[in-house]
Amino acid sequence: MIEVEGLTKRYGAKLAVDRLTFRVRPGIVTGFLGPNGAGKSTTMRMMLGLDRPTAGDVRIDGRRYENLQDPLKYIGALLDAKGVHGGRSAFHHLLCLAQSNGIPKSRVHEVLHAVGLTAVARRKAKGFSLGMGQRLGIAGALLGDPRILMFDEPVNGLDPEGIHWIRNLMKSLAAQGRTVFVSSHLMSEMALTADHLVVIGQGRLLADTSMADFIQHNSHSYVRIRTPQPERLLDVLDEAGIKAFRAGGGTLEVDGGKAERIGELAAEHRIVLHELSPQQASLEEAFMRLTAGSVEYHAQGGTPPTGWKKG
Amino acid sequence: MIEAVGLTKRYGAKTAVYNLSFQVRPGAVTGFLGPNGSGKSTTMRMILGLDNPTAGQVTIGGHPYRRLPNAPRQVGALLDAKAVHGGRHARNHLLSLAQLSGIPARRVDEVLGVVGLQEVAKKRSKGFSLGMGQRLGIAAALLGDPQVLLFDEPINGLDPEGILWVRNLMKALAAEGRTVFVSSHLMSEMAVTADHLIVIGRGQLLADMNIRDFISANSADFARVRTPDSEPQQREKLTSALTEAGGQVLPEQDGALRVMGLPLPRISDLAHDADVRLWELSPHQASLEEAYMRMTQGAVDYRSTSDQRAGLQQELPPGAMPPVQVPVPGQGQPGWYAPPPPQQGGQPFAMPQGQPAGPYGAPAAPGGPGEPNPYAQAAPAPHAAPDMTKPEDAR
Amino acid sequence: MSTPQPSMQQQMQQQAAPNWQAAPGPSYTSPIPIVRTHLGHALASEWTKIKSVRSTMWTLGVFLFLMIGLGLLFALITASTDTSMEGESPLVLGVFGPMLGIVCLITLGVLTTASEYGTGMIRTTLTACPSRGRVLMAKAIVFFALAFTVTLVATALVGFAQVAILEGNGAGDPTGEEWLRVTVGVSLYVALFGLLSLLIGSLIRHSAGAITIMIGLFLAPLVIAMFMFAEPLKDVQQFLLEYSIPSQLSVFYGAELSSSGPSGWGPLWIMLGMTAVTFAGAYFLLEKRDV
Amino acid sequence: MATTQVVRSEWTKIRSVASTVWTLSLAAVVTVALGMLISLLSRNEWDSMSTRDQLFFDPTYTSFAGMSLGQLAMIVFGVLVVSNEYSTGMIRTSLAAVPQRGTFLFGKIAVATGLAFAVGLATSFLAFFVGQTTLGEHSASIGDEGVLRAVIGGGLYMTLIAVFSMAVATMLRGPMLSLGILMPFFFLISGILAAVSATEKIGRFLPDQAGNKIMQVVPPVDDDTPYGPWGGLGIMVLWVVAALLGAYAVIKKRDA
Repeated sequence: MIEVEGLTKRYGAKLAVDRLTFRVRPGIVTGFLGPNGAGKSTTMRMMLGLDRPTAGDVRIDGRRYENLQDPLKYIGALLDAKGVHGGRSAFHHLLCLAQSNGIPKSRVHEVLHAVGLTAVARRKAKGFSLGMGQRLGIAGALLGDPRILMFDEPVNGLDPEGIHWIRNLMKSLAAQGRTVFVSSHLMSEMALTADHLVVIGQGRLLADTSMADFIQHNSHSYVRIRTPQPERLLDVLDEAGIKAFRAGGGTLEVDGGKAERIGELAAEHRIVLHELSPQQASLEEAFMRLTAGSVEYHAQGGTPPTGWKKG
Repeated sequence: MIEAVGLTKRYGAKTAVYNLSFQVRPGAVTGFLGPNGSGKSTTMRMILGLDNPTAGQVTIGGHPYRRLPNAPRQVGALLDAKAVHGGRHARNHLLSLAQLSGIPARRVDEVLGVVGLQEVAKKRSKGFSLGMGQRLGIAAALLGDPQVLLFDEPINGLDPEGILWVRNLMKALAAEGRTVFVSSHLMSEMAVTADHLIVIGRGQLLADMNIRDFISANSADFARVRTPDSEPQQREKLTSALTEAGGQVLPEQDGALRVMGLPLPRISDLAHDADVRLWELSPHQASLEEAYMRMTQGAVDYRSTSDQRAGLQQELPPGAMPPVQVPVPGQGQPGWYAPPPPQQGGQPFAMPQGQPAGPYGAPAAPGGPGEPNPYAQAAPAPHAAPDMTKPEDAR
Repeated sequence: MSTPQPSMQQQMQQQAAPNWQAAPGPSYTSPIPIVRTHLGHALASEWTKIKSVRSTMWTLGVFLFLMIGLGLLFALITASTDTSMEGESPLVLGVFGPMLGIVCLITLGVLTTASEYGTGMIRTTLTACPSRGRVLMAKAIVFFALAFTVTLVATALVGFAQVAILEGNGAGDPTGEEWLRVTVGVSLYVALFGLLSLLIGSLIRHSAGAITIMIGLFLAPLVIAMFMFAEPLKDVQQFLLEYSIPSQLSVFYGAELSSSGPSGWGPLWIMLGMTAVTFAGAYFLLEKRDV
Repeated sequence: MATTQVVRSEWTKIRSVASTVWTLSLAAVVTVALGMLISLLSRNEWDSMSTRDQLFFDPTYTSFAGMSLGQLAMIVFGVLVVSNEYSTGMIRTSLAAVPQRGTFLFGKIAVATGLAFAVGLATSFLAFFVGQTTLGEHSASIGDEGVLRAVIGGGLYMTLIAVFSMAVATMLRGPMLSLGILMPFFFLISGILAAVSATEKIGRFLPDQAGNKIMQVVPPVDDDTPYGPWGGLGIMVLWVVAALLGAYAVIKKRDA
């Protein structure tokens, strides 16, 4: 359990994190979303005691990070895949982390095996690809078999097999009753992994809800219907007070999530349905709507090559 | 147009790329997929003349890269976002590249505007986040207004807004008749961006086909069917009716049924005949990720395994949880693959209303809703039985 | 596939470049003609590169500080201790500046090429200019010109200062030949040595490694020679001492170790030969190797 | 308990990077070799030396002449031990593992200091014996008065230089900046201050000048230094302690 209480961080005049309050609960995967510059990394660093909050407090299982004895046994974090001395081998990197927290050496071999880096354990981290560096970072997070895990952009640089692996890893860690806190920019990944979402924008909390609620509240959902008898169905729906629209390709669309009701009506009136599918917008769409106002580095304009013309 | 013929690259005893032949055509976004270590980056580097092929050749518009008269005006590439001297300003970095190919300095400011970096143009790129570095790399690729573009993992580190922008940018560039060649590990992104796919594994060509053909050929589509929750006997009745008719039926975690091997109208008719009311009947196309995972099995380096946690057992801190041996799903069973939750299946991204659209508009995703029901096609292969130890169930 | 949207941006685009969105043909062609690039473009690019990194300012700043600082320091010490110069040229006191300062030029030279490998920038550069020899040539010219100019300014300043400070110490008036040697001669020599470092950087592709090699080249002959006590090695020792870089450098200041070693403008030709051979090697390898 | 863990971890860190071996062996080799060289020169030039110089000749100090260059490698060692953590981003991983920053900093410095002392002491003894052998008839013996103090002092001097560099690097973080400040400080500024008579008296209180004193057995001609060998080392220790306090304050306060 991570408890964040009124967390604030100010860099000079800029307020990077503004009175954040939320909890990350055990047993589920909690996603941490926000546009670039929203303060996600700063928040995660404050959780790990790397940055000092200007105000507010973070508690890890009720204690401050710096008061944890052997913190790797409580919380494992993947912050920055390249937080490794390039001249050191993967094995020694993990060994020095393990020793600092009194974790036996055999555990190092184990996590190396778990992330699939045994074959390159003695190679210098300098030569690692982004994906291998990421695996090394994940190995570091798993080292103390902690009850809380924190991952910042874990799938960065991983190949599909690796993405698939980390997704299942996070879910199973949560299923074992651990607290899993993940930040990612990949909405499609998040949709597959997270159960709960914490969304921030410009340092402020925008949402702290379950995944399903988040999508429902921030997007438009409808039911798509395909039937050989569209006229009859339209009449039936109209009678029942349900507004239906003709969409392209011979389909009908009904706003809202009323699939059950439509199914019952169709059965009652003996109308054949070839499709009755509730459509929900993606997490990406929901996220975009929520954070539209808090994006930095807006790409804009086309690329008309006007700069070529002299004068 | 990029054309590789018999491309081979050996590093000592290791063959990184073997006898690779393909064409990347203009006017479409071509995705370049393969596991880590499959030779994607090597191929990209050979296309750009950075590495010399051991055998075979690769040409752009008929010429090897290094013979192009002014290469950056014809080919733009994003190879590695951090391939920048960290001590140099973003603008100076681009300026030095522009000068190299006789591009006026005004174009530099223009591309900085395009990628949204004009505010940090005078900052050292050392302090850039991965996403900003990626934008800088994209700016460099666009600098020469080239007709061929190569992107290696373009969305690494970008935030959702940036991902959407890059996606639309690539589609728009292709729509203008340019050749766009993109490698990525993110299948969900590729599925909504690419029109054509080239897949390699262990340095050899595995597939070179249209994205929809690829998915159809390598996975099974299915239908999700839900009966009234209050009457479980309806579900039983429908299950037996569908099974009798030759369909494969599997339960979903929320009580719905997953039906394979039967087209939607047939399911509807069978339900009607069995007097079963339907609450949902929706088509689902398998994801690109699933198709990809099936194809590239056995061509993967650095395979992860489950975490045994035995090394910790002798010294558990007091009060710590005893290690629970819950198997990590999918591990040790390469064929297992979790299908995506229903709401994601084939769901295209719709442009949010009221938000400024990307500069290139939002073209419809391939395989979008306007397409004919994909489920109507007969499933080519029986779907592997989903593992029931799915974490959702475990909860 | 792109659905036209009546947005402001698109309208503007269409005004700016009519065929931007049209693209009826199968292949896109940029509306702007493609110019043929030449060495001039590469020179402009390399000049932008070298002046836009802090390490250039640092190394050249320290270089100037050492050149001028040490030159003045020794002149001042000599002046304040009332040592008589006994008619010798005051310019000889400048020899210590380039001895230490050359380390800065080694660093800058190596960084000009090797840092591109360290950061991965080299891939961007060689993608933008596949004529690799041109890139190397441009780097060499820009670096050499910069190093030569800076050294020339420093040596000239130090020379004038020394002559002025040591007027009262019985120093001789340097001849035109002497002036030429300690300014242009030293500058050419030192800049060539920096250029050699640049080429070694391109060959080794690793900053620290290349700097170590160059400093080794600079110091090792002297150090090795000092350990050659055995009589049969006397000739080797003599050779190493006379042809080591510091001794060659002192030749320009008229401070030769012995009469048998290089003299006059000799060191310059030696350095020129070494640099030319290394340039050929670096050029060949750059064209041939994978990046 | 936690401290021993940190020390073990830091020991793994320090022995698993190549720069440790490089810098320390360079320090030893340069110190010994240069000391031998200067000793050799002194012996050869003995006859041309003035009587006064012969009278005040300090064989022990002469064999330590290489330390003026060898200490630069020690500085590099000290700087890299600390600043590598910052330049690679490893510091975040390390501080997440050991959030008690004081323990972390002093654990790291203690391990590096121990190593530097072992290498420094060995170097000092080696330089002394090699130098004395080279000096031949003009050499000193380890049993002479003050010589053992000077030799052990040489080891202490090198160690303190390394610790000072570590502390400065903790405050400045970047390896280039730290080296860019420390190198000229020890190599140029201190030399220049000592060479110019007006600033000579200030120069004496710089850490290296003061610490140097411990290696002298025969005081130089008309020596008017206001402190003795141990006094000089004490001044150097004060510098080091001040730098360490600064480093502690910085690491406590600043964000990682």
